[in-house]
Amino acid sequence: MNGDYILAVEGLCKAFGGLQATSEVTYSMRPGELSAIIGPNGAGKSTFFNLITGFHRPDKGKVLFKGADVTSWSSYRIARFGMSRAFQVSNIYPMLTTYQNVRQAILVQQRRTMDLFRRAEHLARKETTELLEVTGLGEHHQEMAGTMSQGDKKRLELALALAIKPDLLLLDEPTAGMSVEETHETMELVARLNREMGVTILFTEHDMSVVFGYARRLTVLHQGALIADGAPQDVRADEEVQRVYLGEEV
Amino acid sequence: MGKKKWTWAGAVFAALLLLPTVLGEFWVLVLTEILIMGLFAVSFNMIFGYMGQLSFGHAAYYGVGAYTTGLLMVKFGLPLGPSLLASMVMAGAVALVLGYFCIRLTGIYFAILTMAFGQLIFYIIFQWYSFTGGDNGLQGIKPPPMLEGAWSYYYFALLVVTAAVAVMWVISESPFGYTMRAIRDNIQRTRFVGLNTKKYMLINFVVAAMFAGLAGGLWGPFNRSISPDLCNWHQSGVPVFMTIIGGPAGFVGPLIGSVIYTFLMAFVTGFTEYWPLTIGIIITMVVLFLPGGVWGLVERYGAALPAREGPPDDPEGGTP
Amino acid sequence: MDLSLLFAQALSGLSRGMMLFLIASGLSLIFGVMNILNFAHATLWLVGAYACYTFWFLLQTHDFAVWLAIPLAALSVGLVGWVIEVVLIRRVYDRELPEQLLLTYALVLILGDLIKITWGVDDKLIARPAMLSEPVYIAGVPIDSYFIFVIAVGFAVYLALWWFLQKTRYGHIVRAAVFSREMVSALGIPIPIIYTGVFVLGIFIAGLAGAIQGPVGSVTLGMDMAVVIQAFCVVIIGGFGSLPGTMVSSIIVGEVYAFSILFWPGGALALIFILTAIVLIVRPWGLFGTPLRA
Amino acid sequence: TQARAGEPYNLGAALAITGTGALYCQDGVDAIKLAVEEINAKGGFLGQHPIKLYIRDTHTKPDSAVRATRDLILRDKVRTVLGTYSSACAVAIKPVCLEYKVLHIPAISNSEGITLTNFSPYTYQVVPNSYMQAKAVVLGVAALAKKKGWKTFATIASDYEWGRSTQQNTVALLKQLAPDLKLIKEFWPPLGETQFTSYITAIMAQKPDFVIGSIASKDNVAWMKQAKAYGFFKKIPYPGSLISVTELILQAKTLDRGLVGLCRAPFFAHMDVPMMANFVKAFKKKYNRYPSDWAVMEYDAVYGLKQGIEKAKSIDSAKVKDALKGATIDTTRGKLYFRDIDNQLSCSSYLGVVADDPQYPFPIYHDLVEVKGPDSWRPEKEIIAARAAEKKK
Amino acid sequence: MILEVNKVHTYYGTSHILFDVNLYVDRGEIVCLLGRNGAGKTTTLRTIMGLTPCKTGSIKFHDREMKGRPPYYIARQGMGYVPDNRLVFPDLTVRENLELAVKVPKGFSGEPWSVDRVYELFPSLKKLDRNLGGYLSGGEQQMLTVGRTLMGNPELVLLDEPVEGLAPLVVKEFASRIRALRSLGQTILFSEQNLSFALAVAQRAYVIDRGRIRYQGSIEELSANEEVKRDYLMV
Ligand SMILES: Nc1ncnc2c1ncn2[C@@H]1O[C@H](COP(=O)(O)OP(=O)(O)OP(=O)(O)O)[C@@H](O)[C@H]1O
Ligand SMILES: Nc1ncnc2c1ncn2[C@@H]1O[C@H](COP(=O)(O)OP(=O)(O)OP(=O)(O)O)[C@@H](O)[C@H]1O
Ligand SMILES: [Mg+2]
Ligand SMILES: [Mg+2]
Repeated sequence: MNGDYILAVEGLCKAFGGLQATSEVTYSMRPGELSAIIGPNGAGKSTFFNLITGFHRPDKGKVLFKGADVTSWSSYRIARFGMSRAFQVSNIYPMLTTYQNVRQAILVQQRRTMDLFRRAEHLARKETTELLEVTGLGEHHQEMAGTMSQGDKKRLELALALAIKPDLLLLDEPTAGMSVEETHETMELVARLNREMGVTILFTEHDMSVVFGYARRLTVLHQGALIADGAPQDVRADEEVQRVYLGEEV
Repeated sequence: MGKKKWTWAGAVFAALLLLPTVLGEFWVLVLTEILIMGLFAVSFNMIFGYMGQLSFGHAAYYGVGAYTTGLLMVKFGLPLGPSLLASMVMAGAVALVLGYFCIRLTGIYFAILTMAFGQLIFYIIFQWYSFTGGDNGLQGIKPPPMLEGAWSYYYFALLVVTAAVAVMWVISESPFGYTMRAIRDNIQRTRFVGLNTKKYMLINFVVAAMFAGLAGGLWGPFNRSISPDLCNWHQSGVPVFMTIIGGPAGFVGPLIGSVIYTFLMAFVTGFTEYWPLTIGIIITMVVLFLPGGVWGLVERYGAALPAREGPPDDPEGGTP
Repeated sequence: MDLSLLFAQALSGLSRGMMLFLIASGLSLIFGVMNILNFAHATLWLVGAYACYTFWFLLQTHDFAVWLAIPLAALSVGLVGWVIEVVLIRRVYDRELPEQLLLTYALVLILGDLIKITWGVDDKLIARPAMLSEPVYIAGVPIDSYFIFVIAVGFAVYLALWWFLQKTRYGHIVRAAVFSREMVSALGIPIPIIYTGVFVLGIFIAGLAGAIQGPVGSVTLGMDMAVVIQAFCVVIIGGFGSLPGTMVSSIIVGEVYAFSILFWPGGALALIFILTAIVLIVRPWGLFGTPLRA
Repeated sequence: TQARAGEPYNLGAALAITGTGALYCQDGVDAIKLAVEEINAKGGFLGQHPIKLYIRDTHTKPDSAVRATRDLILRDKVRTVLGTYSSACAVAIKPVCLEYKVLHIPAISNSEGITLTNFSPYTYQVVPNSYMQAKAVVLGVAALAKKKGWKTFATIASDYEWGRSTQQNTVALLKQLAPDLKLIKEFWPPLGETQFTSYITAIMAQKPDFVIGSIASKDNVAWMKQAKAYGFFKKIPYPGSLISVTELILQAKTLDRGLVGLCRAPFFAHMDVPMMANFVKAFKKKYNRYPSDWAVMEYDAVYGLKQGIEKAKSIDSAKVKDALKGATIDTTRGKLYFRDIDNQLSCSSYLGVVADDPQYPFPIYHDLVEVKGPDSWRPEKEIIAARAAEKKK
Repeated sequence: MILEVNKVHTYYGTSHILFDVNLYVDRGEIVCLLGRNGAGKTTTLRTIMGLTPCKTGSIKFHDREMKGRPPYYIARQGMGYVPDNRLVFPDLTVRENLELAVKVPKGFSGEPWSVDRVYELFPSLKKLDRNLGGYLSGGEQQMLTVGRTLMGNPELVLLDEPVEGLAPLVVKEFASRIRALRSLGQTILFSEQNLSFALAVAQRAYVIDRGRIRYQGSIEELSANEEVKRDYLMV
């Protein structure tokens, strides 16, 4: 496939029992995009993420990432190759402090986890503190991550995804559970990452203000299949999308 | 921060150095036992406390270590030192093979698979009369003359155990150690930040088994004989018990547990024939009223504790 | 090898399997529902055997002594189970697996000594009912008639439990509770009662199995240790919490044991562990379990 | 160091108070207590060293046994350790006693390994060892086989040290004495087996002319009871399995009469020896039951020690061990002596037919055959060879 | 008054989370508990349900004291709870999840909820009838938990951020369903960060911040009170 694409997905299919969760999805992204995938609950958005990150194995189809065929790679290899994700339901280290959470991910990125004899405490201080500040978790660094409120957990989730310096970042409902202001802050950060560091970003959201406020391209999934793809205004105007997802304006 | 901790460690070590000079031979032997079992328990806690999996077959590696040293010394006349090294290697090798399967599982399944493998090792040792002596065990494992006395073997064990525990402590504080905690906490997340978790778990499993093997190796010359019971599931329960009594969360928990358990066994069995009842009640009390073990208690009330690790006070300076 | 030999081995394997099933089914039930691996299960089984001895001893002048002693023993063990649940087990529901393991292991020690204090160290022998003391012949092959009785009880327990778990809402509650006690409780279901019920039922079955074991050989201290690990293996092979799984794996283990005696006499027990390991590696959730549980 | 008069003699016993061996050991403990009482009534050893008894639990595990022994030696300062139920424990204790120069008298466990190899001059064995017992069985069985024209046999033995060594010795000795008997299959139920059905059907299918069993204790009870329910003993003779007095008493009702059994020290064989008669009377008076083999042997152990001390005129264990070397002692089983080469007491093994007896509320052995120690123990040159082989390694 | 919470203080271990919380709900009311992240909404609802018992204060349901009662007892009095973290039973099917919760509290009148009625409320669940709960999408799980609680025919439903993660269309549907429930006389107390949804369905609102109730009043007053909105809701 064309080397212009950072991610190229071809004819991806996945069925769970009788349920076709993903059917014949073909999708590609160029480096530097900031795009969103939307669709009703159960449309298959998370499944799509699961398929490209190696969490599920597709029944059919191919996933190319940075030119390599990663379809059958295990998830850790894909992550290491530069694709990172934040989960819909926050997926953090609940029994470690927020600081240790982030440091762990950074140590992985620095390939220092095989080090048996140096004190972790002395490593990656600067990077960790920086990332905590950037994601607005600075004041929580000492807290046990599991006892933070939902919104803070989501932010930590994002920090973990960022820590490994991905080329492609997949965010599954990154602002769910956040207040309006926090949502805004978080999305600003995401936009900045995209703008300043050139990270390619793909996210899902049900909050339309977020979707239309930040995504520069919009793709709609419905019952596992792509039904629309294009600039936000065009997609918003699409009748089918109106019918299955948006309803009239909320 | 770490200052207090070092003071404490120093004090304990000094006590361990001096204590035997005032104790009778029996208690020196008990102390030696505490050291060896403590090493065994700490190695167990590398899997349990830091990787979050309950190994119920840890005695297998202890037993393999004990038999390696025993057989090498008795049948091949190898000196103690190289035999101990061989114990670590042998236990590690066995763990590499068995661990390959075990680390694919978690929770109760991990516990039972490790137990099943442990029982297999037990049966092999138990049945292989021509080589291991079967359930008669192996006798005549004598330390070199220099270490034959209770006191000298104690100091030898102290040296070996301290070194081994120190190494494990360093590992537990290293990025690798924290990776283990991360795996315990959320294995999926760890995979998604790009770690081959199986590889790490296997390495940890093998390292833990090696130290268990070392503990086993120390046991034979201490006890003068070994038997297959050393790797039976009852024996696998011992480090579990020690760790939970002592507290799995802290590094020293299993050591405290070893002190308590060994002392209890030496003491309670001396004064009542109903020691199972007594020990059973004590365990029950600990589980019910002392969650987190003794170390948990210390953490809650004690001042001896290092503060939970946070970011450095000066993020810029300090680190090389 | 001649056919009647194989048949005789198969029958003896079946009887062995049924004995295992009776022990393992309660274990599996309690684990499946409460997520508690009860180390003391076999010890309570042993209590059942001793209780059976006591009742039999009191009634021994009557022909029906054993017949009455068995249910009485099972009930009294159920009662013991109730006390244990209320006093101990209930306090550790939301603890971690190892702590629960350790508590039930402590129970093994405590009960073991209590048995010794109550019944002493000597073996107890229960005379079998006259009608079950002679062998019967099936297709010319002898089988201990007592084991026909054991096999019958095994199947009866299986059917009763199956009905209970499948045909009552209970079964679902119990499966939901494994995932989140809190949520089940918030739906208005009284968890403590359910748990007590399940535990007592499981222990009752253990007591029944023990009582039935009583007349088989002698009742002695330490008998429990020989079976507890085998029972674990059975439960694992079948899949935790799966009743049909437990049944099938009991029979498999019984038969494997019976036939390995012919071909690899020293390795019968080792084979069971090998089997367990293979199942765990290939299908960790057991032959009949569901992967979500794993 | 010469002991002062009036200094107590600390006597230790490492036995299985809990677990599998508790049944046999209970009797042993009771007999030891009785002997101690009797001796103390006369002022103790040498009339001036009252005995203080310390009892520790081995948990039937070698490791615990070692700890118990060290505990006895180091804290309780015992001069003699009476022992153990399990042979593995005896073997583990032996070097510890040697190291601290303490006498060791294993009076229940009887693996030959205790005295055969790794010899310790401090260990004295008062039980007919596994070789002697096997020899006794073989002598009996060979005679029977000849009489009845038996050709084939199978063995069933518990899969642990004692069962294995007994089975091996039996098979080897049978081969010497009756070379045309053919072993068709061996069965090895694990220790603690509760259900023997599969073994029973498998043996019956082999149709051997007779079966030799080496199963002990509760496993033996379970095995015999189940085999009986299969009609096993009616079809297949089962000569010479271990049926001690404990089993005779416990299974009084169910035991098949006519079975040929083996035991180690049945009191009823020696009621003509005054010491035995007195012992049985005293035991019965104190505990209201008859003494088992285990009680008899532990009792003899204490009295053997007493005579050693008297001969040495000292309670110093190093001296007592020298005094006991080759010594002849009075026991409940008559005058017996320790063989020089391995400190094995020249005690007998007993074979007989289980039968009711009006004198006792349980069956005893009739047609009792006493196979004397010197007729059954391993020839000295074999022992020398075994020890030489051991050295070579 | 169906629910009356008085001077409640709640702790997690040693950390004090709720301070002197007072609130009430009248029969047939839809009340909203607003507050930003970590304000204590979840804790308040859990305290009412008895899942995180309060240390001091009183919680009266139908004038009966619920403090110190176990959750199942409170549920049986007619209270239902939908947690924010879903807790769908993973190895039961959708239908089994629903059927499990069937319960008719004492003194309940009217048409009880059934599986079919829940499917009417959330049509997308219908086709998942026999799927295992563990495999549902995030939004589907959310719908299932709400349905499951309704199956117990509670008089008072506690909803913790019920529309989080639901598609806009579904949110709208859901809002209209809640209004429909209100017309049936259902009493609801729900927590929310999203003001627009609250405005669409609630009649009355409390605003909580750092474990203290900072404001209460009708929803119209709230929407007009820029100061409260700015200080506590950051809108
Ligand atoms: N492992 C699985 N096994 C079976 N079914 C599954 C599995 N994972 C997802 N599904 C089903 O696949 C469909 C798509 O789920 P997915 O999680 O991708 O939806 P989504 O678009 O992310 O929805 P939401 O916006 O609600 O999160 C759903 O109907 C879900 O029930
Ligand atoms: N188990 C716990 N242990 C300790 N503190 C906790 C625990 N759970 C929550 N907290 C703390 O209690 C406070 C209130 O949390 P709560 O979950 O009630 O907030 P919330 O308003 O529901 O927030 P969100 O909108 O993010 O769900 C937070 O500061 C949180 O960190
Ligand atoms: Mg999703
Ligand atoms: Mg909340």
